[in-house]
Amino acid sequence: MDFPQYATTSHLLTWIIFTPLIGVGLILLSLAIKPIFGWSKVVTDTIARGTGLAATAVVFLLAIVLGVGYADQPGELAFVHHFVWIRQFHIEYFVGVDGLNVALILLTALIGLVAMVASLPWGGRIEEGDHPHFSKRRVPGYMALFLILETGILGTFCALDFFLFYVFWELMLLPMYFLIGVWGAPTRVEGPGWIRGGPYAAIKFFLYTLVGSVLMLLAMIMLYYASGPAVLADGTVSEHTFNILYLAQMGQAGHFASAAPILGMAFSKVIFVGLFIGFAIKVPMFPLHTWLPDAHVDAPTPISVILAGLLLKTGGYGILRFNFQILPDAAHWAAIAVAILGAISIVYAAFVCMAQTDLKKLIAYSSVSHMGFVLLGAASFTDLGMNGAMFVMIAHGIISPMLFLIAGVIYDRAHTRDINSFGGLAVKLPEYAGITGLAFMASLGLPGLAGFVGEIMVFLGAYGATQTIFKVIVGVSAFALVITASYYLWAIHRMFLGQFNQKWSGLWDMNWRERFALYPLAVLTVVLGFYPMPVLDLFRNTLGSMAASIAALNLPGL
Amino acid sequence: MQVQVIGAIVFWALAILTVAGAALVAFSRNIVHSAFGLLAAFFGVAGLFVFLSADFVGMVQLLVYVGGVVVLFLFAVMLTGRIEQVEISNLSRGPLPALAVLIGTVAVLAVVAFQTPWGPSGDMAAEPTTAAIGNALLSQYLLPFEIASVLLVAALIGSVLLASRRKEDELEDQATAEATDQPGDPPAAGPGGEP
Amino acid sequence: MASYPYLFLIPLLPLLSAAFYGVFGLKVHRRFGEKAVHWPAVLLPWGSFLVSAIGLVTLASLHGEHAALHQSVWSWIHIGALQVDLAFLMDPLSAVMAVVVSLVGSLIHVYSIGYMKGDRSYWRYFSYLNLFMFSMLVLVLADNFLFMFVGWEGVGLCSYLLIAFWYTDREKAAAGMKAFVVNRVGDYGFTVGLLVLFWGLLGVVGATSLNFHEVQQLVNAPGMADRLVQVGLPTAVCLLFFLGATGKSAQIPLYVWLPDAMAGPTPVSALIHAATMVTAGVYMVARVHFLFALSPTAMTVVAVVGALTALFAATIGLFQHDIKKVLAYSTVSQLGFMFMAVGVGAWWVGIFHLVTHAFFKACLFLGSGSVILGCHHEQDMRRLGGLGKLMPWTAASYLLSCFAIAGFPLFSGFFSKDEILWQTFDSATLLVPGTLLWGIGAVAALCTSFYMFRSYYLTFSGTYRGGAAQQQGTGEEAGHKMAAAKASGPDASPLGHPGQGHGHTLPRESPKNMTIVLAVLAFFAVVAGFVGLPHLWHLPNLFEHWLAPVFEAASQGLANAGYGAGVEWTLMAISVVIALAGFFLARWLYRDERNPIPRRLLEQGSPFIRGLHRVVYNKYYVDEAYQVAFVDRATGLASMLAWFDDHVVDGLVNLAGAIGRFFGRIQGAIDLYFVDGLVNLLARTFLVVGKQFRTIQTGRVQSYVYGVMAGSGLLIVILLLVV
Amino acid sequence: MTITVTHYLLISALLLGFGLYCVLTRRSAVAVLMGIELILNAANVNLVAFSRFTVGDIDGQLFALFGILLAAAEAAVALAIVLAVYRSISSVDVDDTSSMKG
Repeated sequence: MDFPQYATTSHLLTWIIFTPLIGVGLILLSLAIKPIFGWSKVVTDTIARGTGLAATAVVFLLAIVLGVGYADQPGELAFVHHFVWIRQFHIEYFVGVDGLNVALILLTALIGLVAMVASLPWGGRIEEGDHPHFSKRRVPGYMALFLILETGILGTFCALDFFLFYVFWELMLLPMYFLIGVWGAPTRVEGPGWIRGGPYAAIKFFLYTLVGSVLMLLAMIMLYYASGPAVLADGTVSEHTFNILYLAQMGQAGHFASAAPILGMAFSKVIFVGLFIGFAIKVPMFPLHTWLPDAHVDAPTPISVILAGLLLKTGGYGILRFNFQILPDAAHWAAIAVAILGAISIVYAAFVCMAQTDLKKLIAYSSVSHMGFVLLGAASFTDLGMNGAMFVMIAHGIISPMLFLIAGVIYDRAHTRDINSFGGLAVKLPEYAGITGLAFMASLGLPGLAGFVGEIMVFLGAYGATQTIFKVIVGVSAFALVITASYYLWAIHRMFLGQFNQKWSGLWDMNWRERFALYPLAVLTVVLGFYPMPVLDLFRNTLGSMAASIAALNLPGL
Repeated sequence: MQVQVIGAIVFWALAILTVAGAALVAFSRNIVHSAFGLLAAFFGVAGLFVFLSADFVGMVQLLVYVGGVVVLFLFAVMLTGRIEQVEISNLSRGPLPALAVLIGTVAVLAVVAFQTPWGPSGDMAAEPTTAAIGNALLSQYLLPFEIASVLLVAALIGSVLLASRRKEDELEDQATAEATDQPGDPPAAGPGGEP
Repeated sequence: MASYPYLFLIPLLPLLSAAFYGVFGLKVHRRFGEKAVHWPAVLLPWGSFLVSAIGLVTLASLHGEHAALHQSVWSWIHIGALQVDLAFLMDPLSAVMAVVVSLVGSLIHVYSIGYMKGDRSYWRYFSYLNLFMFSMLVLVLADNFLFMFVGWEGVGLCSYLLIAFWYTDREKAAAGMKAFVVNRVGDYGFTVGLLVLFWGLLGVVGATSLNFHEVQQLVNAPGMADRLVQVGLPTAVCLLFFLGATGKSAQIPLYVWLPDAMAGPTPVSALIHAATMVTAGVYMVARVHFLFALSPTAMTVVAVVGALTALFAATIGLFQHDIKKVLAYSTVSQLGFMFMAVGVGAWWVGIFHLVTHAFFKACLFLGSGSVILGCHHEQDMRRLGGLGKLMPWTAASYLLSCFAIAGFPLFSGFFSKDEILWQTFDSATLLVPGTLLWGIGAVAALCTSFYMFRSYYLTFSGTYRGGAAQQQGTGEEAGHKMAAAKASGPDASPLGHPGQGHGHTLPRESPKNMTIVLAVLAFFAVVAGFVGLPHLWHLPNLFEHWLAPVFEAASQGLANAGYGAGVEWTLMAISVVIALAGFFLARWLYRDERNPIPRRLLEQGSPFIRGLHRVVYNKYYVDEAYQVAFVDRATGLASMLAWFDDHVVDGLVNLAGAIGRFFGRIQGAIDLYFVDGLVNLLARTFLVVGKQFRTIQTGRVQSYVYGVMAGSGLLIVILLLVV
Repeated sequence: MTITVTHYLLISALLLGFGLYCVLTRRSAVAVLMGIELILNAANVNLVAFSRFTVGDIDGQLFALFGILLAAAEAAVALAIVLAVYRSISSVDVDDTSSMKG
């Protein structure tokens, strides 16, 4: 097999990935020298916040440089940084940008900055008692974990070596666990035994995703040993390879389709299922989604933002990058199942949304619903469908952070998210009501806003899939349009409309911190709704050729 | 012949000196006598070393044991008891079992020494070994040598520390955990925030 | 297709205003007062009208079949087969629509200045209204389905926002929600139709597009139509699109939202729920007429649904007491007429009726709004009356519009409605006889004429019953209602203008800006019909001629029954008779309170009549049926699934966790009692043994040496014995 | 009469025996240490003797040197401990140092 050499062309990505870690170092340094200078908590908190903000801002700027630089060469592999890391196992440090990840990297930089802004100290009243506002508790630790999390996410998207990918993948887990567990909701004192007395949601998140990781690890190792010889960054020949691009090359040449079966089952199918479950948990896909509502309900606002805006995307990205690129034959085999599961996610979660009274839970389930579009579109193997899936990820990556910020705004003020307990809030909080309306409309796929572009592309793409059953699947899942509109409008109805509930006369409208976090996203939502081509241009060549090459394999379906 | 006879005489003399010194150590009721017996035994052993053409080891034996260790013992004896108190080294347990052990051990070892065919006598030349030992210590045995020196330093420090009189009341460790942070900054007033 | 670089201005101008007031409106309103809000907000739509009108004139100067103005702003979505631009198209059809929408819209903006005066959310109102103008103009000017969908949903959104404008009233807010959700059901059909069309074309024709003209070209390519019909594509697509149209245009089965939509401010009802938005379905059907033309099934469905809706809504309208409800059902009914027209292939007639309807129905609604404003938000016709003398302008314009809608000769409605009935009668394309539909339409027309004049007479003739009702015992309820309306605060209603006293003074005429608008609309309601004179009269039919480039090709494929001029004259005469009959019946019954028949009929009538009245008055209980059949089902399903999610799906997860914990416990127990137990046993053994041996363990080194020596001796003995 | 390795071994055995006896019978820690020194000397004699008679190189001597060295260190530390113990309990009797007895 002929292997193209991917030589190092730029260190920009490495800087992007590890800039947050530099921030972590600075924060730890400030803590270390705190006793020397006799700094108070205020000083270290300020340093930590400043460092966090600066690091995310630098990442954002670098990402803009990346995006601008990449816009000239869409579809190509660029900004490669490549060298051998652990020679014994043929593990390399290999990061690069291609059509699949560029948009997600930009999204990560943006949402990271937004979430950081949302982590700045909240201007409102400090809550008395033992559970002060998360933005004022153990700030250096929070910021350090936040930045580690950002590094993990960026690395996950950038990595082109499977092992490196896995390292970053796991790097995301632990900070998330602590951020949810420590800075999230206080420990529950009521409910079933397994909920009480511990960070139930954080543990659930951690264990659940760890199960997926374990499956992924196994699949990765099996894939590694099934891979053929390849070359390393320095040109030496390796017996096996972790290089994702080589793996994809082998997979598309049918290497894994013909590998020795495992326990009597076709090799590529077993690997596909292992990887898919690992990623589907992150997506999350019905029926593996129940960690998400709990995690969101417990997580502090910026962490919800990152969780919904970025972490879920790693799942979708993984499916595109690994399942579909490396194992096209198994992807063909599983396409209908994936699409059906996606459609179930869409409709089922939408119905569940209707019955929610907790605003955050509602939004969390709506995330499940919208991420179903990603699965549906990706599984169609059409140009439109796959591009649509990617665009849904981007759009959802912008809209769902808005939604969670919105939930945070009201929770910070009212200390409740019970939709039914509000009423007529639009009287008192007109600006908040307006931005909520915009976000809800964007999320329910109002044409002219970002959500619609992705959804219609997914529908168009999925409907055109070669398998006839896709038409039924699309017909069913399109019904979510109605349900989605119902639950969002009903939520607006219960929260903002009607007679003003005098109980909330103490509330006040948004402050500048919240505006800084929300307005850029709102503007982006509108702009992408009408002018999505710049974003689509970033990845449409890659996904288009991917869809074409998978479709060209002309393999039998399920 | 002559030399051999003289050698034998010297050997036996040294052997008797050694064994007698050891016996004195073992059986004397006075610990000071024991110390002097020890001195004799060490001296005898040193002579035996010389006789075994290990002149350097013999000199070291002389310097370290006779010159150092025995003096140390004498100091210890003097510091820990009164010399007049000869009963200080009373037999604590009946000597008979110990004697039995003594005889048994010696008997077994003697049988072994006599019955084992030790092979031909070594033909090591009776020449000074100092140079060879020096070479060996700085080449083949360099590491043990260094470790030994470290050990000696450690022993030195340790014994000084143990033997020196300790201050009765050391100051309490003042390194306590740094004073905990001030709880929170003053509450910022939120826009329109009223209770 | 001629390029025309100013088309984008038509929707953009209102959008600018909408965006500006959406963001800064509150501050501008508070700081600079209402004038600063309404001047730009009103002028910009007029700008749209101006550009549209110029476009219309420019278009008129072009000739040929492809006379159309086009502007592509930028590429919207270009992926694979989907090549969609943000592009505007002004062909004769959309030019008519754009001009009518921007004209009526601008007029209603002017009207709103007076109507909304003093409202706390004045800025919000104009922002929404401008946004609506933007959406509606996008809808009519879009050159492809997807961009049209932006406007399509946009008007739905604005409709929602404006119906729920006085959102502190939960019922009004709920009405808005209902409108949006019901529309969304229609959009489901539209979306799926889009998918079917897009891929169907690709499959059958080999190329595809979502652009109207390109789709038309593909369909009209030689031989393609037959192949498309063979696979049933036109029928499927058209029926799905029609589902969308029923949602937007309030046809059976999705009409239920429109009567509730009257909760919004009356100008909104006039603009959105009468003149423009609700006609979007008709426009859409006309837009894709070339597909409908290929499917008699779909056309039949459209025509039949239209006819049934026309009749159904008209009968409900007969007994409504709320003046706006009457008008709402009348709108539904008139929309039914339009669908009849486009269903039988007389697309230009449908559009014609759309235009005339836009004028007279807007005028009617605005007249009712004038009444409502004058009578302190009283909408119940039983407590109106005698307003003709008090509000002459309003009454006159209302009456003229009633003549128009009832189809009095030479009024605009006469030309359009009569043409519809004739075309229906004459149609032979449908699967049902056109005469049957004509019959239904004629009955509906009779009802229309009757209830419109009923509403006129109840409102404007006789004596004013509003103030008097306060003293009567029977008016108790009304008094409470009004008091409640006032108590709900300034935001709940635009009460409390300066000059509009709270006292129970007699109603007075509305301010000038409103009456002028009424007059203008009434004028159009009277004369608009003359652009579309019947062929029978051998006068030029400007309207048909104007739209001919759009519809000509498709209408050639349709069959006519071929009734002669005599039949047409007869039908026209029947129409006139119907209109007059309704008029006189209503006049006889309701001109003043003297005629006791209606009350007697209700009070003493047989149970059948009262039952019938109750059923019709309650709109055949359709809302309740929908509530049970769909809403309750959906919410029930939702809570069921939520329970399922919480207890089964998540339960499984927790079960897995619990199983893990259970095994953990078991292992813990094993660890504690078995593994650790062994260790403890060992330890205990040692302890016991050690206790015994402790006596040996003297702590004296010497003893140990004895032990060592004894052991060595033992070893030696063993060695000796073994060796 | 030639002096063979057996002679030295006998001397060594006697030294060991007396050392053992000393260790076993004495109550004074200092005396016990003396016995230990005798035992170490016995070992050294053996080493040097074997080096001279059966192996024929100087390795044995080197080991003896290290032995001496260890013995010296041991003596120094042990006697320091004895002194410390004496200071705290005013006795060097091995039977008296029982405060750490379990």
